Formats: sequence, structure tokens, C-alpha cells
Amino acid sequence: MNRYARRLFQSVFTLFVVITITFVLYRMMPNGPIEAMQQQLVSEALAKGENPDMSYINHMVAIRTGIDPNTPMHVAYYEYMRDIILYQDFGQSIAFNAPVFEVLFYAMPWTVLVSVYGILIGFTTNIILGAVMAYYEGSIFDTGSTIVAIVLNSIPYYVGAIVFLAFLAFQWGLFPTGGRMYPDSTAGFNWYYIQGVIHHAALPILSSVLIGFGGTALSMRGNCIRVMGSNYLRVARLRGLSDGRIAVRYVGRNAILPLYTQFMIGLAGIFSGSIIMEQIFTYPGVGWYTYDALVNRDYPLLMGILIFFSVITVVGVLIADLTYGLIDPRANTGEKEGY
Amino acid sequence: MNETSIHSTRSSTSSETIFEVEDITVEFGMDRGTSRVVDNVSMEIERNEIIGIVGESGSGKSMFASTLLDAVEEPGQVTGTVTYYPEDGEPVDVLDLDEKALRTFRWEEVAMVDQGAMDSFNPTMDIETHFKETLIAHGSDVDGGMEHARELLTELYLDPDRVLGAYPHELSGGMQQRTLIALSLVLKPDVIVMDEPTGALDLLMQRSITGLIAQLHERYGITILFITHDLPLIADLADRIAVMYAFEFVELGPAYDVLKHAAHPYTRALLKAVPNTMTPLEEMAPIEGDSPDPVSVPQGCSYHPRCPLATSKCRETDPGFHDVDTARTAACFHWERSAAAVSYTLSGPNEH
Amino acid sequence: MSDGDSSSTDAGAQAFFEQTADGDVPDASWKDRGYRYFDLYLAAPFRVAWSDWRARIGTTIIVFFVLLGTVGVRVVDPPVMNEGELYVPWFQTTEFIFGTERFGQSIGKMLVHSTPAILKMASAGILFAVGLAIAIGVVAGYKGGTVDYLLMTITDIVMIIPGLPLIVVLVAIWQPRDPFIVGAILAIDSWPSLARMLRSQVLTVREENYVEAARAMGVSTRSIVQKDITPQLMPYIMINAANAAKSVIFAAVGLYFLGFLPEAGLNWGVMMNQAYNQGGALANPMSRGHWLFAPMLLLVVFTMGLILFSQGMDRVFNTKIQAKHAKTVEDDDSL
Amino acid sequence: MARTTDSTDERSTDRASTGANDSVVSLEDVRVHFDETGLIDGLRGEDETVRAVDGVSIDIPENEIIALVGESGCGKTTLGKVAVGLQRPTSGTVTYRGQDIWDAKEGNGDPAIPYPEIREALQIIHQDPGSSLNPNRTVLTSLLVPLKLTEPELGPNQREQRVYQLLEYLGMKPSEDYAHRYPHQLSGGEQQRVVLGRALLMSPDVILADEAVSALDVSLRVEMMDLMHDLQSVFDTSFVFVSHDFANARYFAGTVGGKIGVMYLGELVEFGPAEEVIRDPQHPYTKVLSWATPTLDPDLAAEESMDPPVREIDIPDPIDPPSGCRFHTRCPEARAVCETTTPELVATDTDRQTACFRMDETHEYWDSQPITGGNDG
Repeated sequence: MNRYARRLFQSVFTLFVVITITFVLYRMMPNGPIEAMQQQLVSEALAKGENPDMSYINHMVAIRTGIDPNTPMHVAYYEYMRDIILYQDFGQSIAFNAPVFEVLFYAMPWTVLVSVYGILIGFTTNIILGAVMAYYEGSIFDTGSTIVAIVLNSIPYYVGAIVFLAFLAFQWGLFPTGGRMYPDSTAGFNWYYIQGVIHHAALPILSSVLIGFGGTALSMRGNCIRVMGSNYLRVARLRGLSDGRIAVRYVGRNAILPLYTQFMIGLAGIFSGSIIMEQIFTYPGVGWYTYDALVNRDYPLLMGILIFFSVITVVGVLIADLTYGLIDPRANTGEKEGY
Repeated sequence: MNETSIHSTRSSTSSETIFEVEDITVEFGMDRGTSRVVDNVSMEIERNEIIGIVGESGSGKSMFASTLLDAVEEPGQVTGTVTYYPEDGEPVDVLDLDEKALRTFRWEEVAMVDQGAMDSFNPTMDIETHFKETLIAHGSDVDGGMEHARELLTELYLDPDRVLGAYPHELSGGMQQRTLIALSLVLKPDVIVMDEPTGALDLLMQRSITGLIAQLHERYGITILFITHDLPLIADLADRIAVMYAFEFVELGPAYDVLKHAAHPYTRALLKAVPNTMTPLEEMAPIEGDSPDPVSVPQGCSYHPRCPLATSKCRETDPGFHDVDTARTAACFHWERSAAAVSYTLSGPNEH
Repeated sequence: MSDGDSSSTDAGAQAFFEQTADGDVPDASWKDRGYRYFDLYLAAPFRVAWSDWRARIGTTIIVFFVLLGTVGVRVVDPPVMNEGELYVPWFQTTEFIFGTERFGQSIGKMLVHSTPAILKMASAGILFAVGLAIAIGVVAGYKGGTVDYLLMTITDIVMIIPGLPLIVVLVAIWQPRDPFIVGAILAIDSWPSLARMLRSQVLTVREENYVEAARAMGVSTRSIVQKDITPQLMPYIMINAANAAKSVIFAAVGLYFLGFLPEAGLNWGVMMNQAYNQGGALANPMSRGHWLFAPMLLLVVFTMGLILFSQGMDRVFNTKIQAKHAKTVEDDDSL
Repeated sequence: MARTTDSTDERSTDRASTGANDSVVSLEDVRVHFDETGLIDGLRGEDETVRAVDGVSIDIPENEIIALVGESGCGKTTLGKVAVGLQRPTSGTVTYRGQDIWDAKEGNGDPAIPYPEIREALQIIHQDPGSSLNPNRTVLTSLLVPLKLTEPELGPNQREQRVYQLLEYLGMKPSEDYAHRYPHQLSGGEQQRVVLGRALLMSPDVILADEAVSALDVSLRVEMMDLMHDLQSVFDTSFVFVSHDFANARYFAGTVGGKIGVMYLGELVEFGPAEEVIRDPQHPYTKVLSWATPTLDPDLAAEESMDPPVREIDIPDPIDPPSGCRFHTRCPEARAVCETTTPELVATDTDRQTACFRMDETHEYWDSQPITGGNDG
């Protein structure tokens, strides 16, 4: 119970810190967004030959950003926290002229779709590959796979994405070059729509699979070899257990366990990666909005995205932590390294 | 050469052989040469005896034990024959068993408890599942088997409910060791091979476990092969003692005789060098010299560089076994003179 | 520690050495001694690392890129417009092995002159991430208690905060152009895992018997940290330095490629960005793709070098920490 | 309640010593409690304090050998580390030739003996020789460390000479070859010799030998202990020899007329000359340890019972040690009074002390009800 309470507390605290960081970056940084806008307005006024009127400028800033620079910092901080926590109010997106929460909320399922499938497929293939490599340890297959894994591990996912997009989409036209569904499809439970979704998501998912590909397989291989050399495996064989049981209940479980938390953290990595990925594939998920927000200096949206990704990561790590105790009996005794 | 076979050491006609080991050699290929960790060893193990195998670490005793279950791991190469004589039925050539037969043979006929008890259980599985999966794997009656397991645990001074429901890491070393002994007995095997089963434990726990082993031996009539570097540990446990030096046996015989009137100079030196509570302190002395390397065992008698009795004959010829009496044999040309050359006392004159 | 206050029992030791100090053993020369230290601290670890093919290839690749970024830029002229035909494909002519881009500039030359920025970012990232990790990890591990708790809480939080979005936010606010600063910002999420690792290593090593023995002998804490603890941490630091460099380069190229980072001078990411935005390389992979693929190829080779290096080091030091002295140790596992 | 030594007159009876005043190191009512309570445990009011050592007083005289014996977790190693100043006691004092070690370290008052000198005088040898040597250093560099500290005026070549001489004395020939080896290139016995040599180069007054021979093969132990004895006579060193093995303790302490102290759950339960403690154990726990030590002689072994003379095989949790006499949960002789009252360590002979009511023929113990049961794990 201790562990759970501690982890829960830590997660909440982390989110609190993240929100605070966004506030600090947003409001208090020298040359931060607010100050930059103020300066811009001042120079605009000066350029027009007018005497800059600070109260007018602050008013303008307040209109554009929803933030009144005259509010004392601690009050502003309190209001910022309150709005986010109580009302899920991340402010108003400047570029889209809509509440940030709404923009992100509608984009979220697409990002989740791509990321979750990406990591599920990636992890499964990696683990199987790693286990097979370990089984044939020292063979040509093992050496070959090791080299392939290292090469794949060296390819940044966006490089993979670019190559896929260039050839599979642009050159050969096997996949769409952007978007997330057929433009002429109607949303709903119909095959054409679903087909479109799958067709559009295929390349982003394939590229997500590349994130951390190879590395996991090598870890799995190492873990398997370690377990296979353990004394309890020798005893299990002496006890006459079937190969199947040894493979699943002994090697499999004990080798996958250490990768479990890595999986959850990997999930967070894939979500983050969607910033670049969705941009390349023009796939309008949460990550895709990042670039627009950046170009348009849409700070409320940018901060919202950071908070959004943090929530996902924190929840992922928390789930990993809490469920780890269920699958590894040793986790509950003594404070082990969570990750 | 008055060489005789070690086979002639059967102490009485009434006993019958359960294991017959002939010319077993275990080799490992290494970069700097072939490492022969068991060197052409033969012996017979009798039904229902406790035989202690004593030797320094790295003398090949664990490897020898593994051959009885054909459990020498790659890249070890085993040659020779190991024949197992079941209570009823045809003799079994252990090294020739196919995978399926070997799977049945292990644990049903011969079980093994080795030194790494702390690492003998799957860390992510509770103890009960270990027992159950073993029973299921051998097609035994699970309910009856678990009942037997509970009895065994109770006899080993463990609380069955607590132990069965626990995960390995929740048990202390001594508890894991005892649980492993219970697990090895759950299929009622005829033979148990115990390789340093008390190695990492406290003295009190060691001694308690050897006591428990003796009790289990009596109750279930199991043949026990007890392997250790700690000679005193088996002094009152074993019926017979085999002493191993440099990858082969140098002396074999009834425990009492081997301890009281050791024939091989190495056994005598070992008895002198082992710290214990009864030997007069001034009688204890270390063995001079170092144990040989498995890649380059000395020519002739492997003990000759350290032996006070060594002659040119010892340096050139492997002594082979010499009968000391009907039940005992020693691999030494000069065993008759060993008592005079290496003296030892097991307990002080003013004892009890 | 003067002779005067030595306790009476020192006499025994003195007597011992006087009694045995008769034989004249030839003096080991300073040269010998120097060689021995060189052997211990530089040659032996290097020899060990060199024994692994991964580390060998990785080191070669890294050295190649370092030379490319330092010597290469002096040897190879900067690219100029119209030095060749437009869009010469790669591997077609000997003059333009990597082809040319839309203004006829040599992509090969562009690649060479893109490398220094990458190296600067990578080294800044390493310096920042590893420096911070060492400071936090070692202090937390050695001090323990509340300091440890606080530092590790911070580390955990930073570890959980998603790196890329945070980097994007920071970049958006600061608009950094100096490659060193970019490198440092991009490494902002690379230090926590190393800090944690170093902390647990310090905790382990601190409890090692030989460290306790050194404390018992009254060896100073500084000397213990320097001679007993740090050598054990070096492999971790080196492995993580390579990993930090890898993630910084990954992020930098990706962000420059998509235009998240303000353009400042040439680097692989900027080249990709130009190829993508101005050259339409993505839509015409056969005719113009080389402009985009050439920097990608270098990126992949360089990261592969870093990964091979870190994996090689990992293998060498984790599995054979014992076999420090490669020359005299038999190769007992030929894996 | 744990045994306390609040009055000074009690101390005279319950401290384990030869009675002489020439002790190098003195421990006075030393307690070491490890606080394993986590933050949340603390909030929930759970106390997880391990009482590793609980109220032990002991004197280590010049040139003496004291063996501390007991099961794992009985606090013998912790007590040893307190004695050589590597573990700070939670309460109680440790003095080196009259100077409080921890006062000297922290510069409290004006230490009569400076801390570096104390530090030099107290050394340690660990159980596992493999981890006692820095794997990155050769034998030579490891052995130069103490020489640089103790003999700063020596030139580098002279120091090396000394290392070679020492290695030769330790039986590691050719010494120049051994000097340039790394720890993993040595056998366990050789590693332990280097460790012993390193400790001796400090010319210490007390060496804590923590299970120093337990990791070695049985047949090598006597040799190692003989070497330690030889060096003791050369260097005039006292040894605190920590072991779980009665036979080793007997050989190490007994051959040179040393003492054995038996520890149980943080307390010293018996103390006396090695041979006497072995031959005639007084405390029931010592008798148990004596039983547990296998006898080599089959004639004597045959007389012994195979059943352990304890009511419980497993040692109780040191976090929550039993009340009264801590051994009462396992003691075959335990009676009702043992559950509530703690026996003091009292002199039973000229130089022997035992903490058991059975030593006192008039104690209420004899009228108390015997405790039975247990032995169920």
C-alpha cells in the first residue's frame, strides 16, 4: 500500500511541477511570451510615432492572450492552477480561436491510435525477436539479427518516416501522403471510413514501431540469456518440466518483467515523438498542432500540449508502477528502483 | 601392478548396486587446452546408503554428481557409462536416455539439490506452484502429492501453509534450502544427489539440515549422495566416504574407517588440516602446496608433488586402486606407509 | 603523522622490514613507472574496449566524424552555387559523389560543412547532460539522506516530463541559434537516467569492501572518490555520453528538419529542411531524394557509431569488469 | 527490556575482559541500532529498528585474539566494526587507548591521540577477498596505498621493495610477478593474503578479521590462520576474529590462548578463554553452537544426537527481538522467568562470563515453570 500511495503522490506532484513550469515559462521568463508581446506592441506604437500607452498595451495583451499582465504574480499563479485543475481551462488558442482543451481533446484520439498501435506492434515484434535470438544464441541468425537490430536502432524514426513517405506514398502511391481519413468518407461505423483510417494511420504506425526498435530486442535477448543461465532454470529442467512451460513461465516471464516499465516509458516517448511524426505525415493529431502553435506564437496551445503530454506520461508511468506489483511479487517488498 | 578395480569395494554381499559409474570423464575445451574436470572415474553406489563425496572446490565432485543425472551442461563432454538399477525393472543407461525418458528419470528416480538454493526457485512464482508443476509434469496425483509435500515440509520444521503461499524471496536461505529438499522428495525418488546443500548456511542450520537428511533417509529409504568440501559435516552422516583429489577418487570406504584410519596420504593430510573442535590444536597443520590445474594434472599420481611418500614410481605411474581391506580402497602405492608418514588425531586424549 | 607519535607497535613492522630488507632488488626506473601508469589508466581500458568489435567500429566512426568536422572543413572548400549541374543524382559522377542540390551546390561539400554544428551540439549536450548527471548522481549517492531524497525527486520529475514537448516550448521561447546552446537545451532530458545510475553505482561502490578498507586506512575521501569510485563510474559515464550525444543529434536534426528550430548556419537538419521545403525532395524521391537522403545517411552512420560504441563499452565493462587487463586474460567466453 | 548497565559497579561484573588495564580498544555499553523505518512507516507509527548490537561492553587488550561467534544476524560483524571505528555506535563509547574515537574524529575537546593515528591503528580484513581489493588496481598499487600513508618519507623505489618483501613473506613468489597482477588473476587464498598484507602495512594495533577464512576451502583455512598468527607475533597486533564457525574460532583463538565471545541477537552471552568455552560451554546457546559444529571423530559423533537442541531452528527477527532473555524462544532450558527478566553477563569463573540464570544456583529460575513447545518452524 505504501508504494502505491507514494507513487500516486509523486505523480500528482510531478503534474503540479509541470504546470508550474509552464506558468513560469509563460509568465515570468525574461523575454517570455508576455514580455515579448509587450515589447512588440511598444515598438509598433513607437514605429507609428505614438507614445506607447502601457495600460492600453496591457489591455491588448490581455485580449490576445487572455492574460492581464497587471495581475500580481501569485494571484495569476493561483488562477492559472485553479483554471487548469478545476475547469480544465488551458486558455484560448490564439491561432484557432477555440479553447485549447477542445482543440487538443478532439485531436487526442488520433495520436493515441497511432502511438498505442505503434508501441504494441513494436514491442511484440521486438520481444519475439529477442527471445528467438536468445534461443539461437551464437548462431548466424543471432549475429545477423544483432547487426540488424543495431542498424535499426541507429535510424531515427523520422528518417524511417521520410523514407516510407517518399517511396511508399509519393513514389509508388501505396499509401496516402497525408491526412487521417479519406476526404469523401463519412465518420461512423462503416467499412470505407475504417479502411481510410487504417490506410492513413499505417505509415505513422510503422514509423512509430521504429522508435526504440532493436534496442528492446537486444535487451530481451540479454535478459533471456541471463535467465537461461540461472540456477532456477537448471533446476526446472532437472525437475522435468516441459519446454513449453519453461519457455513461458520461466524464461518469458522473468525476461519480460524488466522490460515492463521500459514499455510504459516508451509509450511516453512515442507520444512525444508524435510532434515530429505527425508533422511529417501531416496527420492532425496533438503533435501536429505543435508546429502551428510554434509558428503562430500560440503559447496557450503550446503549454497545453506540454501539459497534455505530461499527463499522458505520468499516467503511463503510474500505471506501470502500480501494475508492476501485480506481475512481479518482489516489487512490493522493499523500495525497489521504479524505473 | 597390484591394481584392483574400485568395484570390489562393495562392503557386503547383501547390499545391491543402484548406480554403477564406469570410466566417466568430463572434459571442457578451453583456449589453453582441454580441461578434464573428471578424469576416468568409476564407482558403485549402493541402494539405501548415504555416500559422502569430499574434495576441495574445483576437484571435480560437482561435475561427477551432474553426470548421474546426465546434467553436465554444454560445452562439457561426458564419456563413459552410468547405469542405474531401478528397484524393479531393467537397468537404465543414463547417458543414453532420450529426452523424454531422461525427463521422467530425473526427479522421479533421481533428484538433485544443489548449492544455490537461494537461486533454485523461479522468483516470480509461489512455492506451491513449484510443487504442483513438478507433480503435473510427471503425471502424478496432484492432491496426494501436495499432501505428501505438506508432510515433508512439516518434517523439515516448516509451516506448510506459510511456505507454500510464499514467494521465494519471502523465505530465508535456510527455509529455501529446506523447501528445496522437500521439493526434491515430492516425487519419492530413490536417489537424491546433494551438492553442498548447506554451503551458504549458518552452522546451526547446516547441522540441523544434515540431521533432517539423516531422518528422511531413514524414513523413506532413499539413497543419498552428499557432496561437500566440509569433511566434518558428513563425518557422522555418511555410511561411506569417497575422497576426491584432482578430478579422481583417491580413497573410498566405510566412513568410520576412512576417518579413523585413512589410507591415502591426501586423506590423512586433509583430516589434519580441517579445523574442528576436538582435534588437539597442535595436531592441526595445513597441506603443503597447491591443488593442480585441470588443464595440466601432474603425471603419475596427481598428488605426488605434495606427498611426503612420493617416489619416482609415483611420479611416473598412475597408482590405480589398491585394496586396503575388503571394503576399502586407496589410490596409492604406499598406503601401508602413510600412517607412519602422516599422523593425525581426531580427538584429544583427554576427551570424554 | 610524524615518527614521534607512532605507537610502540610500529617497532614490530620496522623490525620485520629491517630483517628482510637485506636483498637488493633493482630499482624500477621512472620510465618503467611511467609506463605502468600509462598502461593502467589509458592503455588497459582502451585495449579492453578495443577487444570488442562494436566498440572498435563505433570508435572508428566517431573519430571519422570528429576529423570530418575539424580537419575536413579546412581541407574541403565551402560549397558555391552553380559549381555543377542542378540536381545531379548521387553516385553518378566522381566530382559530385553525393550529387548537387537545386542551386548546383555540391551536397558532399555541404555535408562536410554541416558537420561542425552537429559536433558542437553533441558536445554541448554531452557536457551539459553528463556534467549535471555526475554532479547530481554522485552528490546524491555520497551524501545520502535528505539531499539524496530531494535530488532524486527532482530527477524523477524531470525523467517523467516528456522531453520533446518541453524542448519545443523552450525553443519557442528562447529561439536559440548558437549550436552550443541548442545542444544544451536538447540534452535537458538526457541526464536523469545517468544521474540515477551513477547514484546507485556510488551507493554500491561505497559499500564495497575495498572502499571500507581504504576508509579504515585513513585514505582521504577525495582520494577514495578519485581512485576507488570514479574508475568504476567511467564506463557508465562513457556509455551515457554516447547515448546523450545520440539523442541530442536525433532531436536536433529532427527539429531543424521540420523548422522548429530557428535556422542558423548549415547542419544536416537544415539541409534536410531545404531539401524538403525548397527542393520537394520528398515528393520526387528518385530525382531529388539524394539531397534529403545524403544528410540522413550521415546521421544514421554517426548514430550507429555512437550506438556501437556504447553497446561495445557496455558489453566490455559489464560482463568483463574483471578482465580489465585484457592482455593477460584468456578469452574464456568467445561470445 | 534490554539489559542496561546504568550503574558503574555493575560494569565491573558484566564487561568481557581479562581484567587488565592495558586494553587497546574498549567498548562501553555499545548499542548499534539501524533505523530501517521508511518515511511512510514512520508516519504510520511503525518502528523498524534493527538492534544489531544492544549493550555490549568489551575490552581488547594488546596482542590478544578475540573471536566473536554467532549465527548470521547476531551483530558480531557490527560489533567488530564498532571496535575498529568503522561503525558509529548509536550509544555507548569506543575508546582507543583511552581516547574516544568518535570525539577524536569530530575534533570534540582536545583529543589526546589524533584521529589519523587512531585510524591507522585499527584495520579490517573482509570475508570476501575478491571484493576487498579494487579490481582496477594491481597488487602493487593496492599495497602502496598504506605505505604512502604510514611511511611518507620513503622513496617510491623503497616502497616497492617493501611490497616485494612483504609478498615474499606472504608466500607469494616470485613477488615481482605477483605484484603486477590484478586481483582477478589471484586465487582466493592469494587475494586474502594480499588483503592481510595491506592491513599489516599500516602496522595496526587491532585488525578486525571478518569471517576472514570462511570463503576459503576447508583445507586452506588452517594455513591462512597460521599465517595470521605468524604475522601477529611479528607485528604485535590484536585480532578481532568474527566467525560463524566454532571450529575456526577455536583454532584461531585457541592456538594462541585467545578468547571467544558468543553473541546472540546483539548481545554477548558468553565470554572466556577459547578452549574453555569450547570444552565446557556454559550458556545453553553456546552448547547449541557446540552441537552444531560437526565432530570429525566418528566415535564422538555417534554419541551426539541428530536432533537440534533448540526448540526452534530459525532465528527470531532482530527488528522485534524476544523479551527477557532473547534466547528463551529457542532455549531448551528456558523457564517462565526467562520470558520476562534479562540475565546479566556475570563472572562465573576467574576469567569467564556468562549471561544465564542457570549459572546462579539460587536464582528464582530454578523455581520457575519450564517453557515447552516450539520446534514447529
